[in-house]
Formats: sequence, C-alpha cells, structure tokens
Amino acid sequence: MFRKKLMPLFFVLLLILSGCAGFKTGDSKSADSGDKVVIDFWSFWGSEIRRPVIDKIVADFNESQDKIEVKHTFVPWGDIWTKELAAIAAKNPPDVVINDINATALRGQKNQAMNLSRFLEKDDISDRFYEELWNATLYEGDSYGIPFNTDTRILFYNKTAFKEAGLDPEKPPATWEELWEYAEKLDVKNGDTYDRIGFYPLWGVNSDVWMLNSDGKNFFDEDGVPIIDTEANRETLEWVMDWHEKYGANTINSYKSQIDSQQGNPFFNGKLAMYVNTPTFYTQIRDYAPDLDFGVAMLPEREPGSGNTSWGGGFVAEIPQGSKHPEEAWEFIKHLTDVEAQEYWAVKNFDNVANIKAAENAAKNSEMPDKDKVVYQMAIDNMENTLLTPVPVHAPDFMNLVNPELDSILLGKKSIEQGLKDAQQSLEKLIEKSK
Amino acid sequence: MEEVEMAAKKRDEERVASAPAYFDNIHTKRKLLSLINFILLAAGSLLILSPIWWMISTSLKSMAEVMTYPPTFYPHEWNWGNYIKTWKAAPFDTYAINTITITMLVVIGSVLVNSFIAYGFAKVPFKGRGILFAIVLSTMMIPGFVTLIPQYVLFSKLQWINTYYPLVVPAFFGSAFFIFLLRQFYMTIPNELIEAAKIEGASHFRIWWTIGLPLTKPALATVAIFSFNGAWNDFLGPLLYLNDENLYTLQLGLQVFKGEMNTQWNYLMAGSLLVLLPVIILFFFFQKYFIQGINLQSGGK
Amino acid sequence: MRKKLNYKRMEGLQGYVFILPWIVGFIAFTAGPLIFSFAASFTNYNITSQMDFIGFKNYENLFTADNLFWTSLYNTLYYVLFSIPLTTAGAIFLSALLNQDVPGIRFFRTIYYLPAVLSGVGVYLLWMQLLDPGTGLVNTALGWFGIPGPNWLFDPDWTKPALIFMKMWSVGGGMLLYLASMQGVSKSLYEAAKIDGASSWQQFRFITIPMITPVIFFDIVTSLIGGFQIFQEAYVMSNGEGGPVNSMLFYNLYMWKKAFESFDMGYAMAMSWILFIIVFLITIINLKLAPRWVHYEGEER
Amino acid sequence: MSKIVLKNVYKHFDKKVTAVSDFNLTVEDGEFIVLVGPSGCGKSTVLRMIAGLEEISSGEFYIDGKLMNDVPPKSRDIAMVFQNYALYPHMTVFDNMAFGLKIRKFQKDKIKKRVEEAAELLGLEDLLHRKPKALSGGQRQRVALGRSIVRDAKLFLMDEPLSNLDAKLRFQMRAEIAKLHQRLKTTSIYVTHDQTEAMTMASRIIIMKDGVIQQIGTPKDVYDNPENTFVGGFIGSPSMNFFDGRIVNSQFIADDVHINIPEEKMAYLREQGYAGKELTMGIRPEHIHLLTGEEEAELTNSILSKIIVSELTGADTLLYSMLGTQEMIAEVESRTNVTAGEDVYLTFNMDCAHFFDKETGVRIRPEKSAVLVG
Repeated sequence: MFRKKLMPLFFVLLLILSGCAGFKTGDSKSADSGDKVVIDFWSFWGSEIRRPVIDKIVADFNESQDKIEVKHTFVPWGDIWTKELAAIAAKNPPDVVINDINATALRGQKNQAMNLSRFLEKDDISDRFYEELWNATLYEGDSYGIPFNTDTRILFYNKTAFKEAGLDPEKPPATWEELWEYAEKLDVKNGDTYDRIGFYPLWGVNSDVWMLNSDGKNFFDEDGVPIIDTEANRETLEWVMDWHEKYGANTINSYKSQIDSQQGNPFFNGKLAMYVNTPTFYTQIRDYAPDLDFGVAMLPEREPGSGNTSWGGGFVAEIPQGSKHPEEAWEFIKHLTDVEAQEYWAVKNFDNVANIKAAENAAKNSEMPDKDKVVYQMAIDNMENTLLTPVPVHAPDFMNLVNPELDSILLGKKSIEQGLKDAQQSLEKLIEKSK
Repeated sequence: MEEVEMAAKKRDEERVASAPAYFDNIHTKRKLLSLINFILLAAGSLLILSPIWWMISTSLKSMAEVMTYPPTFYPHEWNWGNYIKTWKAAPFDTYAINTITITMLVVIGSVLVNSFIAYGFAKVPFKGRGILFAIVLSTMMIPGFVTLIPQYVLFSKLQWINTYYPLVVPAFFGSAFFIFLLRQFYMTIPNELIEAAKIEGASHFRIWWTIGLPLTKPALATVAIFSFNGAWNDFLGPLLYLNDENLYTLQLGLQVFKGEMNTQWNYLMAGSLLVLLPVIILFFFFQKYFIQGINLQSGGK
Repeated sequence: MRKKLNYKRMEGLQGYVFILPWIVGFIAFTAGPLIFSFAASFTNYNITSQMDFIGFKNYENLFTADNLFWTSLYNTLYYVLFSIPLTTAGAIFLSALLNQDVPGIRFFRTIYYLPAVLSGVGVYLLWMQLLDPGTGLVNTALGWFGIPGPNWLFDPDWTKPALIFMKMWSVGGGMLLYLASMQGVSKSLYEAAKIDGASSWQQFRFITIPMITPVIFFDIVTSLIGGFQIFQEAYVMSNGEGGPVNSMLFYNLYMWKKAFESFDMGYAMAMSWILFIIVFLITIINLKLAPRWVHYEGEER
Repeated sequence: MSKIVLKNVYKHFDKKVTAVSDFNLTVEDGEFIVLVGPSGCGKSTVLRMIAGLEEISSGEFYIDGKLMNDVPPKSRDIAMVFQNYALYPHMTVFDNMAFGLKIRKFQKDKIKKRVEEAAELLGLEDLLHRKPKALSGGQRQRVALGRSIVRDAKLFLMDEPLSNLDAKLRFQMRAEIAKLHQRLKTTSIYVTHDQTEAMTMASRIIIMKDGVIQQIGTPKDVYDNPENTFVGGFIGSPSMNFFDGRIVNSQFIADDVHINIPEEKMAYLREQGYAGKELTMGIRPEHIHLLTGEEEAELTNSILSKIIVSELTGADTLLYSMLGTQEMIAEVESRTNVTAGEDVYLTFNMDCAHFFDKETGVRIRPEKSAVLVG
C-alpha cells in the first residue's frame, strides 16, 4: 500500500517543486537590476543586535549612489571562511568578505585575497587606521584587506569587592606583584572552596598573552625567527604556575569550563573579582549584571617599566581573488571603513572599530551612556599598548606545536625550561621545513 | 521476544532458583522480567533526558540567568516568550518550508533509489559485483573534507550553486551507507523467495517492486528516518551551496544566535528544540513500521 | 564472433541496470573529486595559488617529519578501539530491551532515539557544560555515589574517554538498526528454543544474535569508518585546537587544520589517502572475517 | 505433452568444483522422476539447472525438443516447489497462489477460478485470506504445491518438499503428491534424500553420488538389481549387508565363514575370472532367514551366530549379529522370539545375493558386456 501512495506523491512533489526558487539554475548575480552592478557581501553578523546595524550601513551605501547595489548575506561564523575558500576555488566568490585580520597576510600569500595596492595607489586610506592593524594586513608591503574592527585585552575589576577587601576601588593593580597582592586580599575561602576568587590569569586569555605582556615580544621576531625560549617567557610561566598552585587544578578547571563555554561567568555575581577580557565584554556586564560596580584598567606590567602590552585582533574587509567587480567592491569597502559607518557601528554595537577617528568620535558620542564611554575610552587608550600576532606565513600552524608544550607545563608534565626548549626546537624545525 | 539483558536475567534466575515454586509460574516470571525491564528503561531514560532537560531549562531562561554562576538547574523565571522571539529572530517560516522541501525530496530519493541499487548488489548476480561493491564501500572511507573543494567546483561548473540541486540530486544516485544497509537486509531474504518468483515468471524489477520493497519495510523505514535526519540536520551542504538567504535552511538559521564573541544560549536552545520537534514526532509515529516487521522465515520452516 | 546473450548474461545486464544510478552518480559526482584529490596528494596544492608536482614528498614528510601525524593517528585509533565495541554492544543491549512488550515502549524508543537526532555544534557545547568538572551534571551525579569525577576535558588522560562517554549517550542511531533487524527474526525460532528449554539469555545469545549478525556486521563496518573520521565533537570541544596536550587532535581534525588553516591542501589530501588505506585494509579484514560469523538467511547453502 | 532430455550435462562451480558430470536423462511425458542421493550429490543442482536457476556449464537440455539452455526460467514454463516452500510472507495464500498468474497477465476472474480450483483440490478453501505465518507446516506445504498447480506448467519440479514436515505429515503428503500426479499427469522431477520417498513415488529413480548418476531405473529395478555397492546400500531400509571375502572352490569365504555359491552365479563369476579373488558380497536383510532346527542347519547354507540386538519394528524383527568380524542385519518374521545374547542359525538365500567387484564396487553381472550405468 505504501508503494501505491509513494509514487503519485513523488510526482506531485516534483511538479510543485519545479516552480520552487531553489530549483532555478543560473548565476544569481546575472540578475542585475537595471544598470546597477550587484556585489555580494558576506558577513557573519546575523544576530538581532548586529544584523540591523550592518544592514543599515549597507542600505546607506546603496542609497548614497546609483551604480552599485550591495547584497548582504549572513553566513554563519567560522564556517563563512570554508565557504569563501570553496567559492574562491570555484572562481565564483563573493565580492567582499569579512575575515580574520591575523591571517590576512597568509591569504595574500596564498592568493586568496586580492592585492589592494592598485586601489590604494589612487585612494590611500591607510592613515584611517591604527598602525598595528594596518601592518597586519600587509604581505610583502602590499595590503590584502582593510581593517574593520578590532579588540584588545583589558582588566575588569569588581569595585565592591575591592572595597570589601579594603582596597582602593580607584586604584587597580599596576604590576604583576600588585595583582597577586590584591588577589590574596580579594580571595574569600570557605573551607576547601572559594566564595570569591581574586584573580586567575588564564581565564579569558591564554598564557601567550601574558608572555606578550611580559616583554612586548611575540613568539617570532621581525625576521620570522622563533624566540619562544626566553628569560621573560620562563618568568611568565613561573608566575602563571604560582597562580595555578595557589588555586589548584580543580577550582581552576571548574571555573574555566564555565567561562569557556560562554555560559555563566563568575565575574558577574562577584565570585571572581578581577578578569581580563575584551572591552566588548562590557556589553555582557551591562546586559546580564547591570548592578555590578566595576572598573577597567590596562593590563598590569610585569615590573615597573616593562610596559602594559596587551593583545588584540580584529577583522578586515577583503576582496576575494576572482571577484567579478573589484572596483565596486572597493567603493563599498571604503564606505564600510569610513568614519560615518564605523562610528555608527561602534556606537550601536559597542565595538572597537579600526578607524581611529571613528573610534574617538564614538567615545564622545552622545548616544553612549557614561559608563559605556569610560570603558570605550579605556579601549581606545589601550590601543597603543596593543599588539597583534599575525599568523606567520611560513608557519601558519605553529600553535599546534606550541600549545601542547604549554599544556604540558601547566599540567606539570614538563618543567618550564624543558617545555620552552622543546617548543623552541620544534618551531625551528617547522620553519626549517617550510623554507 | 523474550531476550532480556544479562544482569536482570541473572538476578531473575537466582531468584527463581532460590524462590519457592511460586516463581516457576511462567506468568509471574514474565511479569517480573517485564517489570525489571521497565525499571531499567526508565532509569536509562533519566540518563538520556538529563542533558535534554538542560536544553529545555536553558531555553526558558533569560540570558541574565543563563550567565549566572554557578548554573541553575531550572529557570527561576519561565520565559515562554523565548520561543516566539526565537522564531521571529530570523525568517524561520521560510527556512522551515525550505528545509521540508529539501528533506522530502532527499527521503524519497534515498528510499527508492538505494533500495533499487541494493537489490542489485544483493540479489542479482553479475560480473564484477564484488569489486563494485567494494568501491561503494570505499567511497565512505574518504574523508569528506578533501572532496569538499573539488565537489564544490564541480557543482559550480554545473551552475548549481545557490540551488537545491547539490543537496537533493545526489540523493537520487544512492549513498554508500544506505546501499550497504539495505543490502544487508536483502541478504537476509531467502534466495528461494527470489527464485520462486523468477520461476513464476517475474523479472528482477518486478521482484524488487513486489517482493523486495515490502519485505524490507523495516529497513526502508530506517533509511527514511536516517535520511530525514541527515537532510534535516545537514549543515555543511546548505552552508556551502546556498548563497541566497531566502533559500536558507533551519540549521543555517539557528546560527544567527551564535556570534564570534557570545552566544544567545536561550534562543539557540529554544531554536534547536523547535527544529528537533518535527523529527521526534515523525519518529514517534513512524515506529510502527519497525514493530510490524515481517517475518522472513514465516514463509518456510 | 559476437557472443550470444544467454539469459545469465541478460540477468547480469539487469544487475547493471539496478546499480546504474549509483554508477552514474559515482562517475558524475564522486569519481572526479576523488581522482583530483589523489592527484593533488602528490602536489603542494594550496587551493588558490599553487599546484606543483612534488612526488612523494607529502607522504614522506608525514611518516618521517611530522610528530603530530602520529599523535593524531594514535588518538584516532584509541577512540576507535574503545568506542566501537562499547557503542555496538550498547546499541544491541538497548535494542534488546526496547524490543519487548513494556508499557510505554513507544515513548521509551523515542526517548532513546532523541540523542541521535540532536546533532551539531549546540549539543557539543551543551556537553562541555555537562562535563564541567565542578558544577557539571556528570560529576555532580558521580558525586552522589561518592565518586570524585575526573577533570574530563582538561585532563589529557580523560578527554578521549569523555568523547567516548558522550558517544555512548547517542547509541540510539544504532539501536534503530538493530530494532529493525530484530523484527525479521522469526517468532517460531524462539518458540522452538523455548520448547528446548533455552533461557532468555540463551535465546538472546543463540537466536537473536546470530540472526542479526548481518546488521551487526554493517554497524561495525560503518562505525569503524565513521569512528576514524571523528571530527566535529573534537573541533568544537577543543575550540578547534585539539585539546590539552593535543589529546583531542584526531586525524581528521589535524587534516582539517592542515587544509583550511594552513591551506596545505596537498598535504591534507595525502593524509586522507593514508587514512583511506588504513580504513580500507581494516574493512577488507572485516569482510574476510565476516563469513565466519555473519549469518545470511538468504545465502546459498 | 512434455518430454525432457538432458544430454552430457556438466556443472562446474568456479571452474574448480564439478558438481554434476555427464548427466544424461530422458524423461517421457507424464513420468514422475525422483532424483535421490545423499546431500551434496548434485541432485539439487540438476533440478536447479532444469529450472534455469543455475547455468548449465556444458551439455544440452531440451524440453519437447527445444533447446532450453539459454531460456530464462520464466519462459521455460515450469513450476517449482522449494524445500522451505518460499512463500511470500507479505502476501495472503490467495495472492501467493495467484502471483504467477498475475505476472502472466491472466484475467482476474480466470485467476480466481484457477486458484479456487487448486485450493479445493488441496483443501485450502478456508485459508485463502490468511498469510503464511498463520499457517501450519502442512498447510504451507499445500500452498506451495497449490502455487505450482495453478500455473498448469509443463514441468513440475520439487526440491525436497517434504523434508521440513514431521514423519506423519510426510507420509500423508507423500500420498497426496502421488495422487495429485496421477490426476494431473504433469511430468515431474522430484528431488529427495529419502530413499523411501523415492521408492514409493517414482516412476523412475535416479540415484546420484558425487555428481555422477549411479543408476536409473524403476524402483523395483534398482532395488532388485543395484548397479553397484553404493546403490545397493543406499536403496532399501535397513540397508543391504556387505561382506568382504574371497571365492574359493565355489564357496564365499568371509573370515572363517564359508558360504556355498549357487552354480549359475559361480559360472559367471568364474568366467569373469573372480575365482580365488577378493570381492564383496551383498545381501539384503530380508534374504537372511532364521532357522529353527539343528538338522535343518546342517542341511542348508547356514551359520551359527550370536544375536547382539533384536529389534521389533512391527511387521518384522531386525536381528543384529556378526559374520566373523563384519556386521550383519537380518530381517525376520516378527513372531520369532529371539532375544539378545541367543545363538541362532541363519541361512542366506544365495539366489538373491549380489557380488560386487571389490575395487570398483560394480556389480558382477552374468554377461560381461554392460560395464556401468545406462
């Protein structure tokens, strides 16, 4: 009986579907409306907060002129780049894609992103952006993506807890030593467990950020030579290990899994007094713990004078290799990274933008509440401390080799000396191999 | 059928051995086994359901409560409105229709075509059958990533990007997993049945249609459910091949709740549960096809 | 001289007609990408800018200069070795329980099938919470029995067991297969066994198990193939990094990183062919061993 | 009208195993041929080749003079009953029986008429709407028969159709099949490993071993004149006694026992050079008689032996004893009160004894001309 039912059903379905939109072949882009050139723009901004903002920026651009029509498509976070890569390989890519800033040079080297020099020769817009960001887009002197937004790492601290512990809420810790002292005072122990933890450095960031902070140096020098086995890094890891011993693996892992899973954060209800994260973490405090009295500060220095170096990243707008309308795409990118769009983005999303002027305007924007302004200003101020760690083009997967060594050290399976030495060696081997 | 898992069985046996003749009574014994079985299943259900309870509970919390540390076991405030908000956060109506369209076609294709192919591999002798079947199996062994790019390029050349063809058409050419599965089921059909039909004058096509299909109904139901599941939950396919948001599917739609920095857990869980619901309902009612299975041996001994 | 088409040859032709959809699909959609990926494994292909022939260098590097290759292979073998027997036995056991006449059996079946339907990133993130060493449900539950739960995803010794544990949760998919196949077992066989005085366990062991061996075989072969390709759970649960001390760096995850993070596609393709050979050999061994224990009712005597 | 001929038919599997070799047979219209032999002797393979389920490796197969080698089963106009009946489990009895007719596009009312006729013939009228699983073994067997009958095929093939039935049902169905054949007169080929079925049903029996025909003949023929020790041993129950011995002076000497050979038998044995040689003597149990008096024993060709087991089968009694070191069974009247342990005199009816070549097992015949097999 089910065979008798199935066949007719099948044909009826086919009939209906032949008229369905999903079964019309042909290049969707060929359906250009009138004289306008339609360009495809892919981003991963689909949430109810971000989507309206980017849509507005796109709409503004579409209205501002009558030659180009931007079609914005949301593609899920993370997977967007797999899709982009496939589309580039098929020579049918979109015209503008938002991508990770740290791998821009790598994509330039691999010929995935278009060399933007020919546009920049006509309109040099490089001075719009923070220098560190702009440099990250360069491969052999040419830019392959235009910075859109960025981030940095700052210290959030609970002022109420500070007061309870007898600390001055307007005087956040300035050095690693102070951080430790403060944490000692902020800790509230209840038997074997903690009611409040003062601070733990590896929640929110990894140990590489602290190694960067310790001496302002990345794992590679300017010439791409690995410099991981250094005195500063050894000291940093010793310091991290001190924290590790202080709280013990059980407590640390339990909190960490909660923080990593992006569900629940002990900082919100005062169970954690100090926490390092991006300035945009503020939006979560604002939304989920509106009563929390907190302050923001730069990352402490390892020792006075060693610098408050922080770590950042961000996203660029790039034109994939093979785009059919690079000129029009460039026009749109210019709009996307110009002051007006950037300021709008910054204010509406409370996000750090790459455009310096837009960022500064945003910090003063009347739409921003005072508390927002304080954090935002801190983010801007921290930009000069902020370093990026672009993916080295000759060893893009070096973290695969470094991470396990760092893990082993933290798990006590290797000594700090041994771990760093091994990391250094395997990086040297990797560089050697790829040359 | 009376087979019961070991532990319960052993316990039962011990009891029977030591107990008075009362337990020798077949009905009592059967009832006892059934009770043990029920208790085991119920206990197991709790294990299975607890993660799902977590989803449900999260889906009803406010984001502020989701972010509370330590996490709460049940919502303090039941935000039923989350479900409506979730559905409205993106054009989920359209996504649902799209997903149903794709899924229906994939299921029909999978059930019909794989059964057809599997019959050939199981019941029609031909030269090179073994080698071809080995090739079928080996296509399962190549990791999908490495063919992802060339396959995309291929579909792009066919002008199939941004259509449902790459998602639907391959289902009409068989999948190794289903071919293998159905072949295993066909192998349990006695050859005598096929031979009898041959002698009665039926062609292989007729035998497949009148004997093969009805006799493998439980397996076809399995294929239907698996392929439904696969198409319904497919993420990578729609992600790669659909460029127009009007063509997006539910799984792609769910991704709007996940951003680069934070995730709207309550909506994501509500959305996941909503997307899950039709599958569960379908399964619940489709089960009868397993239960009314066909006794292949009943024609014989 | 043209050979006369006798009816056996005609039957053979019919066989090709049956598998024609697969052949067409294979040639149209699979063969090209496969050949391409094989060829590319001998090049430095990076998808976008280069594809130069470099002979066996990729393969050579894999075996001689890449520790992570061996790490990922070890991790994958570990996972396969433990997860396959556990999930297979679990699924058979579960389907035996679910194949009984117990009140509410349809609900139970649906419940146990639930995890198999729930797929995707959301579930893995959910499990990260459940496996939270401090406040997670798993360790909380273990605590009730006085068992101190391990650090699961933070302890390199426990990451893989955690994934296997998670896999056990969703044995419902396999359960479905076994349930379908158990319907084909004749009641009269059980009746005969009962008359012979077989206990429930003996009936299960000597009737049910042999009669469903074709599906057990299917399950083992396909889960082996699937097990070697474990990816998404590790990718999500280790934030794409491979977990503490690379303990979750499975073969496919490493391959993915090579292909889509370092864009060393040629290398990834070489890796995929090595995996293919490993899985292929294991499958061949499986197929060779099959006649010793797989019982096909439809087989020639 | 259908006459079938198989000429020099061979069947090889995988080019290595030869399942059937040099099979020659002519079946006249209306005959009921039974292929009998131990399992693995190739009898089912022969049947399957006739049905078209197996390819004929070499040789020719004709139905009514038409070469059928390359004709597909559906066009051979045959019907077949399978050992496990091969009923379609998802179809009712009616549909099972109607299946072949439907495929041959018979009109609906005609199908109905034929099925009902067959059902009546087999007493299945009340079961037509049932499915096979709701039938008893005997009923299923009838449906399988019915399915073949409705087709009104030229040739009727049966592959051990009774082997799954219990003894009583088997007996009953055996008679029914025989009756059916008498009524329908369809040429039939029947495969069994049970020699009793073969003896009772066949118009001619074909005994096979290791893919080779051992003997073809009427039941009486093969019983009385087995072509070789295999046939002699296979046909008949209890089976024929065989004794190894030698011929000395018109006497067959096995161990210490001397038995006189009748002169006419001795004549051709001598003629063919068996005098003084080792050979095998075969004698059926019913040709060994029990003697009562000692005097009688001295007069006739008799031996004294100790009974090991005495078995009453109903009409007869089986006496197990030893001839020297070789086992011997005698089938005697049931009324004799011989018990185990008793010493009795047994005599051989040597006119009914057969002599077989010790090397080849072939029966030594009066004329030297025929060597083996027809």
